[in-house]
Amino acid sequence: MTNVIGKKTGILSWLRNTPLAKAFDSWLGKIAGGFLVLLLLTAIFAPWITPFNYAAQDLMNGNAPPAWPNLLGTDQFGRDVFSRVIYGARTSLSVSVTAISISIAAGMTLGAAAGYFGGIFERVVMTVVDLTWSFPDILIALIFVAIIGPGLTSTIFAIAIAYLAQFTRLTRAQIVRLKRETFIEASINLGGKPRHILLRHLIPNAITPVIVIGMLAIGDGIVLEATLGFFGLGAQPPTPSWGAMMSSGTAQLFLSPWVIIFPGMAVAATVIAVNLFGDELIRALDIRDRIKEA
Amino acid sequence: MLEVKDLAVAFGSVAPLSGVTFSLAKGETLGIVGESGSGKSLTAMSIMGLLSMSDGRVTAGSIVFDGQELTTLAEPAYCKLRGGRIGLITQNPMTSLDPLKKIGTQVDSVAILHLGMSKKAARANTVDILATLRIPEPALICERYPHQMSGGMKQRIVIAMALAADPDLLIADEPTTALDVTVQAQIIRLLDDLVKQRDLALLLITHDMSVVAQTCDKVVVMYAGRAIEQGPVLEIFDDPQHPYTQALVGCIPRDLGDGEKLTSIPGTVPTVLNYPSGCKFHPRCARNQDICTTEQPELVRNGDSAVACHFAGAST
Amino acid sequence: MLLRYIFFRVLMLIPVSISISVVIFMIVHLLPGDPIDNLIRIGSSPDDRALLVTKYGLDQPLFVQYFRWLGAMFQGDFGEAIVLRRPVADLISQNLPYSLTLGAMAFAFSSIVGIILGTISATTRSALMEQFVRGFILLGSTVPGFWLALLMILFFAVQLQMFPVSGAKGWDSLVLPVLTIGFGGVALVARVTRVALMDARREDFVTLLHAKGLSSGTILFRHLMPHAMLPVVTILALRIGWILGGAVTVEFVFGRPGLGSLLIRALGQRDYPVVQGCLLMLALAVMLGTLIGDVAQAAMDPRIREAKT
Amino acid sequence: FLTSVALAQEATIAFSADELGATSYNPITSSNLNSAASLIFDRLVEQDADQSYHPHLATSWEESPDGMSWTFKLKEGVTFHDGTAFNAQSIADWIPDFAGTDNAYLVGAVDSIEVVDDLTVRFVMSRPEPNFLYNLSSTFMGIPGAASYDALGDDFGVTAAVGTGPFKLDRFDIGLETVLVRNDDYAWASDLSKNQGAAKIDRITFREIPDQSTAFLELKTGGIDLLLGVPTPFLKILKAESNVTVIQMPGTGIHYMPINVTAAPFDDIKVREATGLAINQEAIVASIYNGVGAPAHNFLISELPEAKVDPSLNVSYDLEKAKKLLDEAGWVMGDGDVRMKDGVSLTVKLFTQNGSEFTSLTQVVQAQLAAIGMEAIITVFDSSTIRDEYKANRHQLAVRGYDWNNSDILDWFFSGERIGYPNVSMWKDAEGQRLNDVAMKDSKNSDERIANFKMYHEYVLSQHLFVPIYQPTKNIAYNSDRLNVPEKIRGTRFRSQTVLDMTIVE
Amino acid sequence: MSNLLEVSNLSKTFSSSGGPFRRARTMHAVNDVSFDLPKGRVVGVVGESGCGKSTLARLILRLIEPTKGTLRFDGEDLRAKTSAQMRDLRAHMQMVFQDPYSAIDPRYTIERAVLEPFIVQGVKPSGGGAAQVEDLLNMVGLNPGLADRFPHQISGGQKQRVGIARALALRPSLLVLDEPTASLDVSVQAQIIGLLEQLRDELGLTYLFISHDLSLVQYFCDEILVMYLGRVVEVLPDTNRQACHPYTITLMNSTFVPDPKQRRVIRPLEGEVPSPFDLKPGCAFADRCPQVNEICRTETPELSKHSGHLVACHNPI
Ligand SMILES: Nc1ncnc2c1ncn2[C@@H]1O[C@H](COP(=O)(O)OP(=O)(O)OP(=O)(O)O)[C@@H](O)[C@H]1O
Ligand SMILES: Nc1ncnc2c1ncn2[C@@H]1O[C@H](COP(=O)(O)OP(=O)(O)OP(=O)(O)O)[C@@H](O)[C@H]1O
Ligand SMILES: [Mg+2]
Ligand SMILES: [Mg+2]
Repeated sequence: MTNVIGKKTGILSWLRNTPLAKAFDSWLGKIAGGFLVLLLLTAIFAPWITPFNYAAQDLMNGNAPPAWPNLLGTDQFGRDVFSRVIYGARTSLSVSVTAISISIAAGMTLGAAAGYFGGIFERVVMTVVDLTWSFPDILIALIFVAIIGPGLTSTIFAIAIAYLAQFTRLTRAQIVRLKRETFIEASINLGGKPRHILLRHLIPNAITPVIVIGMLAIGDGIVLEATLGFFGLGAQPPTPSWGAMMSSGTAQLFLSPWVIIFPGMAVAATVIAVNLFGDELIRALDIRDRIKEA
Repeated sequence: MLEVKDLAVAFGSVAPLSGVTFSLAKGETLGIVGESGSGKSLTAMSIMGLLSMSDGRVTAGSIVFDGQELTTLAEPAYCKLRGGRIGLITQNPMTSLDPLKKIGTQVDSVAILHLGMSKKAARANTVDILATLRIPEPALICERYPHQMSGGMKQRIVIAMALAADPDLLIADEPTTALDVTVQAQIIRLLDDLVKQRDLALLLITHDMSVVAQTCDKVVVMYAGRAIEQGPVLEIFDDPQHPYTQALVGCIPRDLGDGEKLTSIPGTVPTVLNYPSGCKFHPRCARNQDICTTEQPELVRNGDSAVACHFAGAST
Repeated sequence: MLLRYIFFRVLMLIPVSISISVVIFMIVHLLPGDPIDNLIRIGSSPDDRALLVTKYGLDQPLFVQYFRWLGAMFQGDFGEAIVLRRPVADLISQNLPYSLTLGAMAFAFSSIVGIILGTISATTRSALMEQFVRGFILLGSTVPGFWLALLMILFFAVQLQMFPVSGAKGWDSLVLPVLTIGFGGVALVARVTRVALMDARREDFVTLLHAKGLSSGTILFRHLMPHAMLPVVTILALRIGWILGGAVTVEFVFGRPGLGSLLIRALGQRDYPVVQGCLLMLALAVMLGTLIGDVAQAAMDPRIREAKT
Repeated sequence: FLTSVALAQEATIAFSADELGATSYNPITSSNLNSAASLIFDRLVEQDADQSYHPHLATSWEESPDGMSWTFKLKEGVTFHDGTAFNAQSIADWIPDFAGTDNAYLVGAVDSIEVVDDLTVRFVMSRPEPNFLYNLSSTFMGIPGAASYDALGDDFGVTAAVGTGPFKLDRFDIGLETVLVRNDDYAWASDLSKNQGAAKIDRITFREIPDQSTAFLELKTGGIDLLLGVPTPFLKILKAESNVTVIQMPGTGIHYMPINVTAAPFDDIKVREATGLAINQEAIVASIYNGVGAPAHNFLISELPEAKVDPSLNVSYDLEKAKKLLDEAGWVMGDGDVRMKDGVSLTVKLFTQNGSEFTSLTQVVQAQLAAIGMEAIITVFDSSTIRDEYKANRHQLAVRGYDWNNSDILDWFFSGERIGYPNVSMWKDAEGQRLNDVAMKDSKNSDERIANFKMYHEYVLSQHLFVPIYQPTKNIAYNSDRLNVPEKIRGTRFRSQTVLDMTIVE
Repeated sequence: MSNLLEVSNLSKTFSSSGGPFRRARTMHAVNDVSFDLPKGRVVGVVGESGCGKSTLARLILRLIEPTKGTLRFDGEDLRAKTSAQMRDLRAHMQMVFQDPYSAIDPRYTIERAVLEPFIVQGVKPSGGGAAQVEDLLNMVGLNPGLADRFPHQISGGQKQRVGIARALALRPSLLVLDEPTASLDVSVQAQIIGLLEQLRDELGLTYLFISHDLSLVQYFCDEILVMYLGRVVEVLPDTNRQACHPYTITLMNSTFVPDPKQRRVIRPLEGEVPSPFDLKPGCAFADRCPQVNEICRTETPELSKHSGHLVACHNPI
């Protein structure tokens, strides 16, 4: 009988076999994934890539249209839009990734606890979570920011709260499904303690779809961050974030459309790439059915 | 009535079915047996012309029903045939009915479509058939939804739909697999009676040799997408020619004398993706020779039966 | 059966509403800031302030304030806006129609177009068409709403001058907001319809429908669509709350009145009674949405109807 | 033809920026009134752009030499919208209604009212009030019809409003729009308008458009006919549009940066002074305001006589001096671009309120502070939260603005009685309080008042409690294909006198 | 011969949670079941789907708590054990599950799955992990080369062998087999049965063998319990014994004989196993029973000796 999986021949081949790599198989996956990798590199190496300091004002060169050396033009303070869009990637990505990570961590804990213990605890958690779920996320975020004040921290928590429900539901659904699986019963039957069951079986099996949905949610997080920024509630000036850039640009929509069009395009392109790549991941992992459970 | 010759089916580049040949006459029951994945359902789907639903197609061979070639039949004509002259009973009664529609409506639609009956007449017809199938209070049942019925009931409803337009050929694809023993007996009994009363041709697909033994006139044994042996039921059970059939007959637990053990076939059933070369059974076959690994044995006819083995008849 | 279900389902709303009212009340009192400050003007003294605080009952213990509020609510009295100085009910009834019109139009637009597009993409044999719809779905679910709104203003209102830039007068002022909300909605509905249809097509009973000799069209419209509509209805029902409250961005950009903008403004002014009133209305809409969704599901699916009673 | 004429007699005016958010057209109780209120109610006197006072419903007035009484002669034949006559009794019924309201201070010096005859009324004062005419010309002193005022109670100004103005309130949708219809009987305009009869326009819709760029685009695309409060950045393009005419009026307020004197390092007056010297008002006006408006160098608008202080006290840009002061204060340049003292870096909080104008300004201020080695961290708050921050004394610097064309604004912002809010500088000082009292209460007449306030103003300036930045202009833009608007706007703001002279282009 | 397992009056009821406006319903999944399992015997349990076979297995292994009744394993009262003691005891009583496809964690390699018993019990595998895995896989007739495969990379029959290997890892004395071949193909079923026979002979295991397939039980077991709706209705001490309970007889008549020469006219009973919710008093089989009379509808028959074995019927044949 032929060996279906290849022999272990080092890290490289292992990497090539990870689902992440498999998501790169199709051309769509390659484009979207490539874009995201590029974006990540850009965000990391922003200080070396940007031609100008993102905060440097040149008041006499305000609202300059795209031209050399301000490739994407300047905003009303004469700051270089190109440099700010690149730095904005840093803010937008890190805010969204941090927020979603917090959300996943909290959601998984809540969802796993609810699914594992069941009973009244589960009911209470799920009712509360469902309530936040059916409320528009922008409103949740706005109310949250109103409570703890503006700034990146509150934006992060607002986004985290807005998406908490999604991860809690997903995790719970997974755990509830897994609890019925024979291998859990088998493990209990072998003498597995609850800790073992939860940490070695339930959570490892539940984590993949949660991570993938988390990956997709990063896109939504970017949009929500941008929307909050548009309302002037995200990053505080002069820190550039895509949303904040567009909000300072609203008054300028007509004067200097490049100030809002380019960050907007950055958001749209990133979110589309995240979604496409997420879809490829879902396909590579074959977990569409599990995601639908929630 | 039904003549299948050298039928082959492909989904894209995978070819899970090939070289299937058999025939079936009026009033006859033909059993198709084989293990899971051996292509039994695909055969049924090909006859029903439903392969295109899952992007499959007939790549070779012919299916002639009542003198009509089906492989080239246009879709509208096929629609008339399906449910009209050929009825299908599917494997899993639990999921075979539309859960949103009442039982009555679902059965009525067949008669309305194929016999051009009015709604009222169709309902009367439905009630009639349900009564024949020994369903208590058929008129009441018509107003029920599928989830309100037990598995055995649902299977009868599915049979009722297959019968509603008074077909000539009934294809039953593992009609009892999902059911309990006592209910299985009821359903098999019912099918048996129907064949006798209505002079139907029944194509009974199953993986259970005991069911075949009790109900069929002829058997086709399938393995890995091919018909490997066929013939009258008595001959197949008494004197199986193909080593697979032999093992299959020996696999069944029955009252054996003390010390007698079940025959077991080593290895596993291949899947479409790893079909072996030559004779599909050779990796598990005791009689395996070089030729088996390279050459696909043809189905060789011998009187009423036929077998596809290079060493047919040789003893183990 | 269905009536019985609806009856129990409505009864269930009572405890939910009470817990929601507590949550809303708590949220509002977590907000920093003081509405009285918005009322004070040049020259007023601390005594004037104290007077106002007493007038609006803000000096009472929280639970007293809660029960007063709840008690009044049962009499249909949402209280008096502190900053806007008029019955909250008036404010809501002034803003709600705008939200409802916009919501209803956006809702209708996204359901109809979404279902049609979703069906096309799930059933079409033309790869081009399918890719087009998929691309549309992708765009619709990823492009930030406010950005789209700005671009539409720039193009349709400023360049082509086809529609007004802002405001809520006349049908033409509805077009761009409806398109903005609808774009996302259409994508969502189309995606759900598409997935649901493809799932429904894989169900076992579909084989049997084909075996009965039904044509593909009949199967699609009589059997698959009702199934596919189950999740679509759920999503749409949930969107009712979303559209009413989540339209803030669109209301903001298009300068439209509405429940969302009223809420945001009241939030900024710490006008507690208004914030409470708006949140309550939205919660009500959300609950109504889930109720409608559940009832519609029960009406469509006998299994649910039975399991839940 | 007829309908087109009828349509043509309508105009749509939009409020943006500082005229938003009126909750009622009740001039007595409301704390926020917009220009539409000036069309519904008339005042006794009007103030012109040159700060002079003109008769309106009063034909003449006389202040007693000791300042303890004011006698007004009233115009004859004036009627309220509900048909009742306007006379001395209307005044007597009106003033007591202020008691206990937010606006009571406007008539705080009035002791009682005497009806001398039908058209003569006397205000008996409890102390001299040199500012009385200013108060009377305020929008809040628009005169409501007493009968209707009593009858409607809380609904006055919401569901209906009765005044003597050239327009009647037709509909008021709070936060959205106000529809006014012409008062056909109107014949008692002030001499600030050429047209002494009824208005030329039948119907005016006032829309509130919070987003400035939206308002701008509405004007550009013909959605509105006139825009009050055009954001300065848009002036340039608007001027380039052939069908849009822009009118600039002198501003009535100042943008400034209060400094919290209790929060280190600003407890050191040298640091405060240095902060002031870092702000380049001229550069700000030239850049983000496109040269429109004026740099502000002290706390009052330049039109007020109290603004003409000793030039050495005015705050102007001087980078070198600022750096020197900080050096003296012990804040020396560290390794980075931020000054240090005792291991602490010169990093301060810079608060502002959301709304695009202030956030832009704040960012420039931030950049300018960076030039003297002060790192300012911006936080943008909403208007309620920021007040909490002030009251909790959590702030250091803030960028804010006020709109008030009278020197008593000094009292409002620097009185020790209002520490935290609105005295954001948190300044309490015995000498300051003394000067405040003198200016507010002891001024016998207008000249004395001016002198007192000037003294107070100069003292405030010497303490470096804030940094003046900008005096905006009030910008009005209108669609000249639709409207004719007088070239020169009379009065300090856009009010009924301008609307009376406006006509629709045929 | 001593009894390895003694079960007496074991019952389990499930109650469907009544919602706020819903009536709660109780279901007797296992109802008053008593039997002994002597060391080294193979006792079979047959019955139709839903009659409580799996529930019985879970109760015996204390994977769920009985509602009442006692359980003795090797003379010790199982129900008195704490969960820690129970965990230690699990090494001695193991189970092979009905569905091999979900019996192994999909994220575990075969090796890890087989080693799991050692890890959770905190036992060092003798001769080291790899050697132990090889031994166990060899024992169940699997190629040790499969050790680093994942479950989805092997066939159902192979999975079931892994399940057996894992159950045997800690050398249990009792093995409960819950329909171990139900989801396998006939040819593979024969392999598994063969393996079980071989293991019993080699290791001296005691089996409780659960199946719905009467002919399989008759082939494999020494003693047969027939269950109907949660109750044991007949205990056949050996496979040649003539059944007396009408239900057992029905079951036998419903089973097809795999021989075309022995065709007989099938006379199936009408009706199906009724809902186990809210059982009526009397014999649960009364509605379908050809022998039914008055008493059957009012009194529940107890197990009592009839023609040499235990039957729960008022009118045994
Ligand atoms: N849509 C499809 N695409 C690809 N392969 C398919 C498709 N449908 C069936 N097959 C393959 O065809 C082979 C035969 O399948 P078929 O359903 O006919 O088996 P069967 O004998 O009916 O098995 P069972 O007893 O499990 O029903 C299987 O190996 C299956 O993987
Ligand atoms: N955890 C549970 N909660 C509620 N009901 C249960 C539970 N487990 C089993 N049941 C019910 O108890 C009855 C007996 O179930 P059990 O699984 O023991 O049957 P079984 O004889 O093993 O059937 P099968 O042959 O289908 O495996 C069934 O009606 C089942 O629905
Ligand atoms: Mg099949
Ligand atoms: Mg079971």
